[in-house]
Amino acid sequence: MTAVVPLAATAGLLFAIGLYGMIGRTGLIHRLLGANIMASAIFLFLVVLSTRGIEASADPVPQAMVLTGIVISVCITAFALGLIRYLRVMTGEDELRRSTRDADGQSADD
Amino acid sequence: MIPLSPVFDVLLGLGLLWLAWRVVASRGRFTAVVLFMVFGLVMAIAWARLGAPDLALAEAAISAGITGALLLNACKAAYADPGHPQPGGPATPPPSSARRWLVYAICGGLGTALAATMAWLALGRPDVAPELRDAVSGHAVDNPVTVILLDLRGYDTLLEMAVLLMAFLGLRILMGHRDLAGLHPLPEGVPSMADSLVAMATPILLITALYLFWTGTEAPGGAFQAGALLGALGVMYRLTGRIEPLDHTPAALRLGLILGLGVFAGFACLSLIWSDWPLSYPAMATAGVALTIELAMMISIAVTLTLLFSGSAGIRLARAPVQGP
Amino acid sequence: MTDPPPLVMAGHTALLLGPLICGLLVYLLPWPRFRDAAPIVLSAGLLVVLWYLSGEMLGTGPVTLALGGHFAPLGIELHVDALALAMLWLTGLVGLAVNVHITASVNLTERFGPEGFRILWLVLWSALNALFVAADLFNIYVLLELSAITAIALVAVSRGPEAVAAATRYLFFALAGSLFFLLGVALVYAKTGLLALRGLESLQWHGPASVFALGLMTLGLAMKAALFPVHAWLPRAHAIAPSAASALLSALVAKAGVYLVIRLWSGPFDGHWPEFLGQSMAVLGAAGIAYGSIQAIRQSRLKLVIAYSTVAQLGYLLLVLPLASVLAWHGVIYHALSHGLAKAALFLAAGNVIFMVGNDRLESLSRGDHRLAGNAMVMALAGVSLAGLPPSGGFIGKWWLINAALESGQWWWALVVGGGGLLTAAYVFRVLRYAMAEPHPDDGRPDLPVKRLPRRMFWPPMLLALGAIALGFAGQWLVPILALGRPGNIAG
Amino acid sequence: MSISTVLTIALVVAGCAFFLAGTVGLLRFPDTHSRLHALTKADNLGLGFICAGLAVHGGSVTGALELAFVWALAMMAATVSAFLIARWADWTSDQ
Repeated sequence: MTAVVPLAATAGLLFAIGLYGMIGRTGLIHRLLGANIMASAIFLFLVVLSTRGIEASADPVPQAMVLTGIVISVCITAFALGLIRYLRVMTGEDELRRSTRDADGQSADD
Repeated sequence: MIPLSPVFDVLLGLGLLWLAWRVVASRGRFTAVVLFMVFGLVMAIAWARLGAPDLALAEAAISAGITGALLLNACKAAYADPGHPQPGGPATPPPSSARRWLVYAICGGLGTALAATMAWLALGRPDVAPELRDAVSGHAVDNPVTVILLDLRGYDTLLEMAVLLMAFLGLRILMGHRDLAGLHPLPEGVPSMADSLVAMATPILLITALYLFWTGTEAPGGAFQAGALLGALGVMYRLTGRIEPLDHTPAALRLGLILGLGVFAGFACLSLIWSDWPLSYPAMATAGVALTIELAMMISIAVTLTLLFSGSAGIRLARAPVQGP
Repeated sequence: MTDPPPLVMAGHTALLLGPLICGLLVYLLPWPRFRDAAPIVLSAGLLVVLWYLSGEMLGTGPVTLALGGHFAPLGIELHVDALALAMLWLTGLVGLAVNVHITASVNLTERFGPEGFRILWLVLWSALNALFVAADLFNIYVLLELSAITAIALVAVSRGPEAVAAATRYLFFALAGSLFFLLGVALVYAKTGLLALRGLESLQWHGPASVFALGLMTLGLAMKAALFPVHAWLPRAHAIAPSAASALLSALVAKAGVYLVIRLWSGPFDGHWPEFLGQSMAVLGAAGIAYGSIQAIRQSRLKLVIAYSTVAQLGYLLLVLPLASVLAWHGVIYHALSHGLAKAALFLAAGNVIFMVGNDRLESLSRGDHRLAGNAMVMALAGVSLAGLPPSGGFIGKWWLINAALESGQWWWALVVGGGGLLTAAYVFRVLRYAMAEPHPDDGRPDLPVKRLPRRMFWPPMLLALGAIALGFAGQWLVPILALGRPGNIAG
Repeated sequence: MSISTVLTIALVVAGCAFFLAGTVGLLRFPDTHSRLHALTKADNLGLGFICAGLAVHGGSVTGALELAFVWALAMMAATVSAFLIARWADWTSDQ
């Protein structure tokens, strides 16, 4: 299929763009979106792979991997958003401080 | 195939790249989130183009829809949450130019290498194992993706249900915090039009979800798509105030949350009775057992997604239903 | 392929799903007695199961199992060999200790019911057991996500800004790590059409794509395991988590990442990587040993010392890649076991210190109260094993590693192991010096009471530390088990 | 080229023209209300034309009914979301 090569190359570049969002930005929402773009890029590549499988129908294994992966990435995103929101309420910050100071908080044992 | 299609594919790829770049490079959170939802929809078009319409549906519903709703909710919460003192001075110094160039170099290099490798690998054709083809085509369940998800790689699906449950329980830890504003309905009560839309959409969504669930055994569809639709219905109910948040999780909700995982894990153990292996289906009743597990998973997915969006420990139907105009 | 006896399969099912189902029951039926007792009964039962499985494996050798009876390339396989068995034992022992410890130590009833903590940890336990026997790349990815999300939630259990910041940092590292891993899996599937490790082992597919995929997966796993250059999240996360959770995270979760690196490099990717890559991985390990130890010496809080020590101790495990001999293999398994026991004991003991005096600053250890003395004893025993002093499991592991390095002529790794031991001894004795110090005359204030420690909190770390020491006497006895299912590249 | 193909092309091109007009309006108009005005009307018509074109192209009655259903659902959703956006715009301008 003609769609295979351009979309596979797109997947590779998309992963890099997502990685830029994840390590090049400081805002946590942007970093999370970058991670989601990375995941989408991998899924796009897997969908591309599924087109070349069994002649008559698509290769079902990558498709099943994509379905599983989508649900997992939604779960992680939901959890991450909760953490980000809680962090903002507690510290008023939308990013992680790059401080070298050691954490001096207490853990929950006491 | 129409000769124009390579041009279309290249344009689609370029569009995806441009959207992704806009998402990560945009300044505001809200802009980035909206662009990300558009990105998800264009991605769904690309998947449909690649001959995977059911994946495209799942991407549009679960990834663009539910993730988008969660992200928008988080953006909105940024305004609603109480007191966020601006830290004195910038939290992190703007990255030095050396660091910025390092990031550009890493991403550029990795992107080039990946694009070349992926394009090259996608052209190759490894043999699909003949055993796999036989197992999929001779299975009691007709839809190949459902065969993989429920039987051949059912263990992954079981663990995926565990991830879903853990995401909620992880959030549940944070929910005790009193200052977190829940998801408030719109400021001055519920708009009547949205409410009537929900009333109208309820039967349509229910029927569609049941159809997707039922058809999953032979055609694209299944527990995840159906559960996501029901979850979307829950989100709409929550937005229009038909569902109220609770600060605890009632037993029935707890049961609903763990139902999918519990039924699947229980089945895995029970199957040791009729076979030597866990997770193997009884020869006589494969389709029936698969349908039962899918039903349990659909309920759990719907409940969990609604709770994840609601951002509360529990929910209940509102005592006094909102009246129409 | 011959089917294993049904009881073996049932035993493995219990290991994989037992904790998970127990967690679901505890979540559904949160009666205090039930939720405290069920996990303890379960962990005792699982130890019996492990005993049985180990005996069976001595007779049959490593076993390959398939869920649903679908062997590769159809379905998901499990593979159990000596390394996996050792990690299962470690998980079982630490799990029992933690289950007993949390009946007294984690008290979160106000906002977040203890059943929530239990189910998080019990599902994490299932995920760890499953990771150690996993033999399918995509299955490993799902398990990595499951263990990461539960581990992060366990860090977030200690509320407060520091905990949430640490959990968020952990989350982003874990997210990037699992995405890199998944990307590597996708490349492997694109090239070979296979996901099962056993299929990949028997396939000839050397080439740049395989090294690229291996690099991506290793990077991802390194982020999960906090190997040296990408370790930034670990010390804060492990120091801020409730101590029972820290014990699990340090002794098991971080180690699972290194475990998978070793699995991949010596299993399906054996022979794909040039020699210098193995050496450079070990160099990173050595850098981690140096960095983690020096940081541990500089910390002023007990839990941070122990957390940085984890960054250091994980580095030893990578030495097996260039050494690749029987002795090195045994040494690494032994090191993993004894480090896990000692580290769990140390974190639980640190939790006891916090329980008794209210904080874990090193100065607080010199309170001169006899109630702290027993706890200091636990730390001393665990520290002896950590530093590799005889007689202890840590000593045997390091001894074997040094001998392996000398045998293969790579004497510089022997120096790394020895030097790392000295640095470890430095931070262990620094902690003990505080614990043994005469209290400063101004510090023995009677208005700072030391709480009495329940026996349920004292004995679990004590027994773990004693176990780490006892491993030192069991070396010859365990060798036949350790020899089961060595990977092919390790000469017999 | 058959008559149905010509009809399909004509209808789809007309639909695209409406979409184009709606998008230009979205980009060029000054405030929320006029943008909504441009967008909803033009897009609903455009979608209608495209659905009609596809129905002619498909040539079956059930297909045409399904497309009509799609159009109706999209219009309902568009109506309500336009209303909500307009109300939100009013609410924020009042603040």
